[in-house]
Amino acid sequence: MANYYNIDDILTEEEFVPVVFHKSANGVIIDPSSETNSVEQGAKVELPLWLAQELYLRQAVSISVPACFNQKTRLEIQADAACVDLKSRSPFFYEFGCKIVPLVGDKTVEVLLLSAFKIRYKEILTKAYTAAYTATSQFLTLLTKEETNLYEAAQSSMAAFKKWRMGGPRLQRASVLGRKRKPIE
Amino acid sequence: MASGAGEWSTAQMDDYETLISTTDVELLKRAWRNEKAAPEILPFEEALVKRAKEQIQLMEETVDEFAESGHDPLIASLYQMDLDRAQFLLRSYLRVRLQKIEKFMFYIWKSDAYRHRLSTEEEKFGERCIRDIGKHLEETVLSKLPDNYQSLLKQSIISEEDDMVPEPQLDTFVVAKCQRATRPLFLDGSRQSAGFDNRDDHFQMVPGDLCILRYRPFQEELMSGNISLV
Amino acid sequence: MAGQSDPHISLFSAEEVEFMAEDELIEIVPNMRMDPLNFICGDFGPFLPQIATPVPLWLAVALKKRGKCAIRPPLWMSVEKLTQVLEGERDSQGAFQALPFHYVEISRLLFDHARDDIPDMYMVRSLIEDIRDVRVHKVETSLEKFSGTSAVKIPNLSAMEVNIIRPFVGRALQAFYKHDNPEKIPDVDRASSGQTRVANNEPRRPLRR
Amino acid sequence: MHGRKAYELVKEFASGEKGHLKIFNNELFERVIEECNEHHNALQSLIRKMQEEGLEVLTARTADHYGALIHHLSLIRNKRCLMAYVYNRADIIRDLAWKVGLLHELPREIQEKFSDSEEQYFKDHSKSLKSYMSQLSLNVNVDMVPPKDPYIKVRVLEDLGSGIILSDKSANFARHSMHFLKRTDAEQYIARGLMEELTS
Repeated sequence: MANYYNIDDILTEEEFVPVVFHKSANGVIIDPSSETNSVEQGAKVELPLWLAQELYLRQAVSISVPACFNQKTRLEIQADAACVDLKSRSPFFYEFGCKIVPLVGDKTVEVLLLSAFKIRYKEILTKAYTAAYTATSQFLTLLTKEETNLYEAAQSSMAAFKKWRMGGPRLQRASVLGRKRKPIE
Repeated sequence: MASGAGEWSTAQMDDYETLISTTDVELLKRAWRNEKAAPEILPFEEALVKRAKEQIQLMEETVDEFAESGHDPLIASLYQMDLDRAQFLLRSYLRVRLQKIEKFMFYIWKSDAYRHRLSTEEEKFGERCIRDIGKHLEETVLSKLPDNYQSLLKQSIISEEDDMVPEPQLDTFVVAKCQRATRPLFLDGSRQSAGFDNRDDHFQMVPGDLCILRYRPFQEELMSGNISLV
Repeated sequence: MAGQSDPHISLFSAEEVEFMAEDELIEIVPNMRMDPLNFICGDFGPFLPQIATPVPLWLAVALKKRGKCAIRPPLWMSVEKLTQVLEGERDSQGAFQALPFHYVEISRLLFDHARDDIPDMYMVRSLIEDIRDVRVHKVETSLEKFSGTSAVKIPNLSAMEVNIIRPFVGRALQAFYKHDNPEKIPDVDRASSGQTRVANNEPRRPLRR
Repeated sequence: MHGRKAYELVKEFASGEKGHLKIFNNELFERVIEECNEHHNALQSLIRKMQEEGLEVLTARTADHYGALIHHLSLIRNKRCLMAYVYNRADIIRDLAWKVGLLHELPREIQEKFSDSEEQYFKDHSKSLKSYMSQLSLNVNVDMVPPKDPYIKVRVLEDLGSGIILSDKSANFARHSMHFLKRTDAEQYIARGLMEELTS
């Protein structure tokens, strides 16, 4: 697993997906509706992706499309992709989507991801370069983690360029030491 | 896009580049650029580094002599600047490599092909890195887990391969300049290449071309020196 | 998209791009006499009063700072030439006008250290800013044209422009690539074979090492 | 739900400022370790049950098997979170060597974020780096920014006294005093916030 230590990948796999058990399992408390410490065949449960996908690979469960890729989201994205609050759907909307597609065999999710990204990346770019922070802060709350990374990548490389163009000291205090500085009188 | 003046046409700039790339500093600069931009560790430029170190040492002696003999301070400081520039390149080149070793030590160690890309000193450094982090992870996590889950490289004893090893992302996009014409490349995927002005079913670069590329399919072109990263 | 290569390692700072530009040759007119300089990066000089000679930009700036020479601005650095470039840039959505690979860095170094050698400096400076803005905008907003591709030619884009767009464009192209080339369906066979087993205290299979 | 505590641990790391360490969360960490052992106990008792029933553990696909499988997967998940927590912190710790330098001990406010093992790891790794540099007789931990002039003007921000001897001079580095220093000499003092570069 090339991504074993990747924090975002780990967080993505904590997203919950609806599954139906094809087998029963003893000695586990993962079905809140069950009164015993087991899961019955046919039980409908929400499981984190890391567990659901492994059980799926062993044909113990089937997975259906999670709520964040439902019809309502699709309609909203079709209407005005740039204004949809994807972060509240999932902070890892795209990555989660990519992982879900092969498990649910639904190609339309893929199309959805691509069409959303095509429109939103432009908006991110414009906001990163032009808008003042106050005008942007509302927009930023709608962005997924990767979209925020994109926004920050665009903004910080432009900021670094502008700082270089202004000139000034080239050597600086390491930022890991925090911002506090002894006042110089 | 002809600009009319032609004095900086890409072809001429390329001629000029091959002309000045004969100095070791220029070669070192290219090695540094490639190493910095590539997602994986590249073969160590052993002969080049050796020559660069020798030239730096000679120049250090020259600069010291200038200082002792009370030579014209202007000339002494100019030589010092030349020396500083070469030293920066050398240090930065070696540093980027160490940082990659720190990041991908387990991956590099698994493959002989990768290990052969390291210098002797880098190999020793990598060995120590693995020992240090291994000890730290062992002490903090692994020794506290049940027996069958204590491996540093396998998630559990039933893993058939080393499934805990982070790998460099070879699908990263890099920016490359063409040094020598590349062979036409048929890239995977439905649409392979695009340009602002051309659309082709195969992709070929001619000297001076500047491109944004997915690293993986162009690995060989980089290794053979047909392209360099910027 | 997740798991990008480490940005600390694989990016160039603006200072590093400037460092590369400082090796570009430029003509100076010395006002003093000095023997040839035999540097690691090459041999330059001899230096004779009023005789123009090419040197790397860093050396030109060092001599200029010490009042030892005038710098000849390159031919492209004129109001007339840059106005043409800017117009061409605005007229064509599909291409970039030719300028030297390091025009942004060269012009900044000369603005900082050789302003008295550049005619119409303020005009030249603002033209260069405009050209850069137009070009950066042009690449970044047309990314979806390249959706799913592995290689895009960006003829005539300059080093600093590349550096500005790199973090964003690299990430965005990688995202497009990933969405256009989805992972294969996981192999169900893999799971139904040995993988299904549970780690337990059964005798271990000898581990391959 | 299984793995929730482990997720919280990773989440806590992710919520920190990039490149900065929070204090090592020992309590949560040990709680996840405990959970790993609980999963292992549950797993083993299910397997024992299967053995007692005379089932072939490797091939039987009973409800007990799937229960054991879920505990196994949960344990592996917890391990991944624990390892990622420590590994990604170690990344930051190594980075400190590059950013703050190997010149002195790390500042207190950083050291107190470390676990004991992390403190040792920083020392070990610094030694490995130093050993590489001494084999090469080249300090690669300076020259982080491309050079301009060989000498730069600095102001001392904290009283350093006269104990410091730089490559070509020694002086009294009293607070607020100004000096022309070799760039590579001044670099690590600036990175630590003990001096600042002055531009004309």
